[in-house]
Amino acid sequence: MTAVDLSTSLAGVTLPNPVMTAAGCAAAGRELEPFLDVAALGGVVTRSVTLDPRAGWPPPRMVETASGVLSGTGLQGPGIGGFLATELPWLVQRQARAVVSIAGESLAEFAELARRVGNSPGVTAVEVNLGWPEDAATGRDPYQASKVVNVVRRDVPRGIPVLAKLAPVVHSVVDVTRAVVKAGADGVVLAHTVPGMAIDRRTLRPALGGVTGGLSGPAVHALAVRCVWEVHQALPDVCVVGVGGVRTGYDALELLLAGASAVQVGTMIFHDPSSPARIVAELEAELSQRNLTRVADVVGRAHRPEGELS
Amino acid sequence: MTAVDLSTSLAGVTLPNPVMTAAGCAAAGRELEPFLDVAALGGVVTRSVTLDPRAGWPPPRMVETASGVLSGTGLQGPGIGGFLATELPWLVQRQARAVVSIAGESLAEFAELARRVGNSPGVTAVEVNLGWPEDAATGRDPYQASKVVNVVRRDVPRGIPVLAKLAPVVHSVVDVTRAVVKAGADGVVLAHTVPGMAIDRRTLRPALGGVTGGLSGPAVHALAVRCVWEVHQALPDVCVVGVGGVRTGYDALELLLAGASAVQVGTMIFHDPSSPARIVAELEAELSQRNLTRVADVVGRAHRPEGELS
Amino acid sequence: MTRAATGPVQVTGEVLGVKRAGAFHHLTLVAAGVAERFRPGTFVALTVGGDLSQRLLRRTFPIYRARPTGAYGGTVEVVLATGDDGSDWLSRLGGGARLDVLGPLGRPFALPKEPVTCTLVGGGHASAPLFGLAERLRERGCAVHMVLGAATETRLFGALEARRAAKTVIVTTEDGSVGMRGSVSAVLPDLLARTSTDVVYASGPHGLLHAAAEAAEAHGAWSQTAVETDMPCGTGVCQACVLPVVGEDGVTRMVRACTEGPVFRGDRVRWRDLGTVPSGTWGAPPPAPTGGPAR
Amino acid sequence: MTRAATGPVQVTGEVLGVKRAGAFHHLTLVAAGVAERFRPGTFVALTVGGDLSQRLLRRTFPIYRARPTGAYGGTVEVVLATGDDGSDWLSRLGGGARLDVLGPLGRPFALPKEPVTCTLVGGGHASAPLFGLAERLRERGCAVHMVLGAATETRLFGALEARRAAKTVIVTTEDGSVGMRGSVSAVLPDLLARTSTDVVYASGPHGLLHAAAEAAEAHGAWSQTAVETDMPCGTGVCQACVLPVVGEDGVTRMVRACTEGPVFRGDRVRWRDLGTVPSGTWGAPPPAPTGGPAR
Ligand SMILES: Cc1cc2nc3c(=O)[nH]c(=O)nc-3n(C[C@H](O)[C@H](O)[C@H](O)COP(=O)(O)OP(=O)(O)OC[C@H]3O[C@@H](n4cnc5c(N)ncnc54)[C@H](O)[C@@H]3O)c2cc1C
Ligand SMILES: Cc1cc2nc3c(=O)[nH]c(=O)nc-3n(C[C@H](O)[C@H](O)[C@H](O)COP(=O)(O)OP(=O)(O)OC[C@H]3O[C@@H](n4cnc5c(N)ncnc54)[C@H](O)[C@@H]3O)c2cc1C
Ligand SMILES: Cc1cc2nc3c(=O)[nH]c(=O)nc-3n(C[C@H](O)[C@H](O)[C@H](O)COP(=O)(O)O)c2cc1C
Ligand SMILES: Cc1cc2nc3c(=O)[nH]c(=O)nc-3n(C[C@H](O)[C@H](O)[C@H](O)COP(=O)(O)O)c2cc1C
Ligand code: FES
Ligand code: FES
Repeated sequence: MTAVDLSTSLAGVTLPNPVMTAAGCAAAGRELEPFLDVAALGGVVTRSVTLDPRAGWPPPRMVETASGVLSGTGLQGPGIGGFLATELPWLVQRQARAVVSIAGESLAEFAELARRVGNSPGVTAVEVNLGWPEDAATGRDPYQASKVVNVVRRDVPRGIPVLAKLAPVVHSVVDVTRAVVKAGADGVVLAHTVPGMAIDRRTLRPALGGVTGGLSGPAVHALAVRCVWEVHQALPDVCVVGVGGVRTGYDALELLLAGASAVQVGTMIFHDPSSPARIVAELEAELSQRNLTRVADVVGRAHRPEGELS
Repeated sequence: MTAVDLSTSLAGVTLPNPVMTAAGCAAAGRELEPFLDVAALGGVVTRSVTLDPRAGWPPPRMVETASGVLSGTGLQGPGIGGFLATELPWLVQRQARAVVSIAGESLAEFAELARRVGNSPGVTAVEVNLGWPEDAATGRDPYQASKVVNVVRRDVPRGIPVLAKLAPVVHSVVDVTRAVVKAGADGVVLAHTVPGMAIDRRTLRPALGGVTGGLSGPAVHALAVRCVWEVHQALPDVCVVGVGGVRTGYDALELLLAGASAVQVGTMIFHDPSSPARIVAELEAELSQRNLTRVADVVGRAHRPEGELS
Repeated sequence: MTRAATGPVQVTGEVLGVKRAGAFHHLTLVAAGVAERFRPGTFVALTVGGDLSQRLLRRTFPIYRARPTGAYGGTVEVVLATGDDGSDWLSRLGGGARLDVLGPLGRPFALPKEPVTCTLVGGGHASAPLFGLAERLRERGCAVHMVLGAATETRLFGALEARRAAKTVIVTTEDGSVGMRGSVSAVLPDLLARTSTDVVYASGPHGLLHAAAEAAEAHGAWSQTAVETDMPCGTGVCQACVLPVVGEDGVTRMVRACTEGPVFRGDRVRWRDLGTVPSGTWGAPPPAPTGGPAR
Repeated sequence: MTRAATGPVQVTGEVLGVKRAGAFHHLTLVAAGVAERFRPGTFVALTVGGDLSQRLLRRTFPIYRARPTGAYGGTVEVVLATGDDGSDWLSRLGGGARLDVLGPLGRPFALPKEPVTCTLVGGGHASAPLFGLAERLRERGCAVHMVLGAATETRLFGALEARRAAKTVIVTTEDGSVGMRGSVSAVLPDLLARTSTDVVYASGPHGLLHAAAEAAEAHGAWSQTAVETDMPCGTGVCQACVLPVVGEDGVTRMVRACTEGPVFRGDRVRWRDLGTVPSGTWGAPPPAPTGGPAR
């Protein structure tokens, strides 16, 4: 087996490997402790932290769909205070690379979240959740999205990348990326869940407490690959993190080949809490068996004509 | 078992049941003859007919995804001349309700297609494929979409409904629906495939000959339910046909409950060529076991408060 | 992968066999390490559908029996109801089939330190975890009484075994097909009084748990309730299994059934408000659901 | 559901057994009605993954043997290669497993009316359909010769059976592990000349089919080639299995391997242009792929 250098650059920050957990799918990392070593992952993205504590939507919050789930949790969480007091320090103490996802309801909230997260020690990157709230359409509209990124970037120290996480269901994910990068984003995370809905067999009413929800899991993987491909095609210098339906090492490789520098694993953690660690190992094997020695060499490789090596 | 009246109204035309085949997934119906009786379905939607014969994209044209397929055929077909000479007459002779899907590359092409289809005997409805071509974004942009519908409606005789088939990946499927209805559409078909992509394990290049393709099948069912729900919520008087991932009678019922008057079965025909007929029977059973006696009573029912009966 | 000597493990389990038990199925799995860590009230989360499954969520089942050693190594046993596609798939497995097992998960029933009198209340196949509990209680010198309820005889689980496990056994069925006609709530107040019960343990549908908690409260006993609810992940990461529970500070929080539960003090759960976020809950109200996925 | 006495049927098949055959697996199914309709070169399309499968596309296999009657009713046999998740799943099935079967599908090998001399060329497990063909040819008084090629011995299928089926049998392997070292194309011209072959039948990878068609052409024989290609539906509705084939009118069309094939006249297939839409094809060129799904 060929030895493989799994390290990758996340907008200038080096990660030991490109596999992270996805926002909202690993709580703040601690629950995975019995099943994997959080420090051995590329990074741990926290659930999206809000300014105030939130109780979230009423249940049901998740329904199973074909090769996916439909969910709407309403961002339940302890708020930034609780997060900084207990959750972040645990990640830092465990030597995980903490990527803090933030979700505000106004520009002022985003700014305050950015300031408080940015001032906390041990933060590897900040991810701005622009897929929420849907009604503000921040993740869909280039103008709204760039305003949010602008205030966040202002308050996060240089050296800590700010990543904008975008909705996949837009006219042009390229246009939104262009706008947020101009506003200061160091990279984009593609993509959030796809708005969907299910109806309960018994009540014949919406199955989720929040009526509609987000579709995620292997079902939507091809959509994530396409978003990454389009952005890398148009903006090859922008750092892209791919997320959506990663289940195996090959799924992760596919996103890298399409142009992602790192990938995130979300829904599959519900299926298999050790999957992020398994995917690191499988990715290494996928590269090794193809005699590919560096993750850096495969990023965007599917855009090159067949046979061309670098 | 309660007796069930499965008949439904497709923008004023009565269908014996609400289950049709989806465009491009049943060729022009004839191939299904060994497996089901086309006349026993609500309708047969033809593959999208173009003005000139088309050879389609180079293969590979389809890859398997989790609970779905990603495909791009490039509208291979005999053109309107061949279609009217052999394919439509076969459907008419078999007493199927033929819904003719048309795809033009310009307004003039759409107008000519509409005129020639509209003048042919035995056409139950015309479906306007606005999910193609993607680059013209006709199915996404309210203005473009309404211009196409306008020219088609002009040339199709009254009494033959014109249905506009829209892309699901838009800012607001409601806005596009509003625009096409204003332009004369008698109903909308929600929705087309979701743009996606896959990379081949061997070549590490795009797996499809057409690079990106459309994702369909049970994987995207929740997305179709959501599109139907949103449009019925905002525009309860508009006739909606639901399509996306229908695999069972309950999936069909879900779309009806969300607000569809009829449903289409696409990808599942590849899995099981008799599935449209099976789904008719399963839908009947789903209604009967809930003591629901008429399809007409369940259309949009999920919008009513729980317990409310009509 | 096991990282801690306590807490759950993730292992490949092998099916020893599936037997019918009335309307239910009784599944025995060889699963190294799970039985050793078992305490009554904990559960396992099993993958369903096989190698090419489209079903991503595990199915969770309270552990019925756990045997750390045996001819085949440590085994765990669970009881399945049919009706869900994943559980149905499990019920059709043959010996030798393999699945991924997580367990034991969740907080167990709290056990009394003194040899007190306990009444165990089970509904349908959810009575399964009560038998291991009865054993541990008897080991501690507790007196054990049992009430088993179900809609009808075939949906009763463990009535025979209960005779060995408990001093008093009362069976109720809603249709009167066996035991007393009616629900467990009709017999509980009298039983608790007659036996001078100190702790009520309950496992079953929400209505039964609520009734058991109220009967305990009225009688002045503690109650421990194992809450049945959908658990998409079982490990605490998805936040989908929440219910409103009142904390020591009197504040209601939406807590996870899988990690803070499945066993809760019966007087802490806001039974009437299940399925809602009651106003006044910590962090409530969120902005009203808008029809968009919110996270 | 069966609607026509000829043409394919859709039935629930039951696995009788799966046996190893070198690197391959040999699957026998009870499938009412399929064997009766079988003609050599036709294929079956099988569902994979079981009740909760995420794999929607059937896997298609040319029929190896078909027995209209037998102890268990009509059976069909196919040969599976591993490497694809669906075929792997099939290869692990035990007796009694059920799956949905469509078949026989596709156009069979055209059979000569006269008792001519035929050479059958197979590559790997794709030689499977040639044995039933050999039988029918012999019934018609044809002389049958056979060439079987593979990368290595374990990937050769039916070499033993070939001795019963054919007068001459030549085996080639690329690594020389058995038979002659090299590919079938090295031995074909000589064999066709030596046997005065009138018709060449071939089944295998595209390279082999191309070589067989060219050798036939050079020798002045007809050729019939069974094209191996992904067939998502197998029934002609999806248009994904197309290849460029020249019609009687000299015009190239993109035709479906599943319904117009899988057997084509070897001189009609544009072997060098497989995977493309050659310019000049009826209806070509479409607008260049734009990066958007087009339909
Ligand atoms: C403490 C406890 C006690 C329980 N007792 C038992 C028991 O002894 N035996 C038993 O069979 N079951 C028991 N359950 C329920 C079990 O965990 C599953 O929820 C149950 O098997 C699902 O089937 P259901 O018949 O309850 O129907 P539902 O829960 O209504 O399931 C129907 C549908 O819900 C969805 N679904 C199923 N499971 C989940 C899930 N985990 N997350 C999200 N969606 C899901 C599926 O789409 C399924 O089709 C218990 C659970 C707990 C935690
Ligand atoms: C005339 C003919 C002869 C053939 N000979 C045999 C035979 O005897 N035995 C045999 O095992 N196979 C045979 N095949 C191939 C067989 O039909 C399947 O294509 C094959 O089993 C798929 O596995 P593969 O190893 O060829 O890999 P590939 O075809 O490369 O399959 C790898 C991937 O392709 C995808 N895939 C697989 N099947 C399909 C499909 N039908 N449509 C779209 N995507 C798909 C899956 O995602 C899979 O993971 C033959 C086909 C035909 C029509
Ligand atoms: C239950 C659940 C909760 C989520 N919570 C968040 C969140 O808090 N913030 C966020 O940006 N994305 C959230 N997501 C989206 C995921 O991070 C990810 O973008 C999406 O699920 C697609 O990846 P996957 O298919 O690997 O799950 C959530 C997804 C799920 C399923
Ligand atoms: C192979 C294939 C070809 C298709 N061709 C067309 C087409 O010609 N015109 C069209 O409007 N939609 C076409 N569609 C889209 C389907 O009609 C349908 O909208 C979509 O597949 C979702 O439904 P499903 O999940 O039931 O397949 C095609 C889909 C597939 C998979
Ligand atoms: S089941 Fe996922 S948090 Fe409880
Ligand atoms: S396999 Fe679908 S048309 Fe041939």
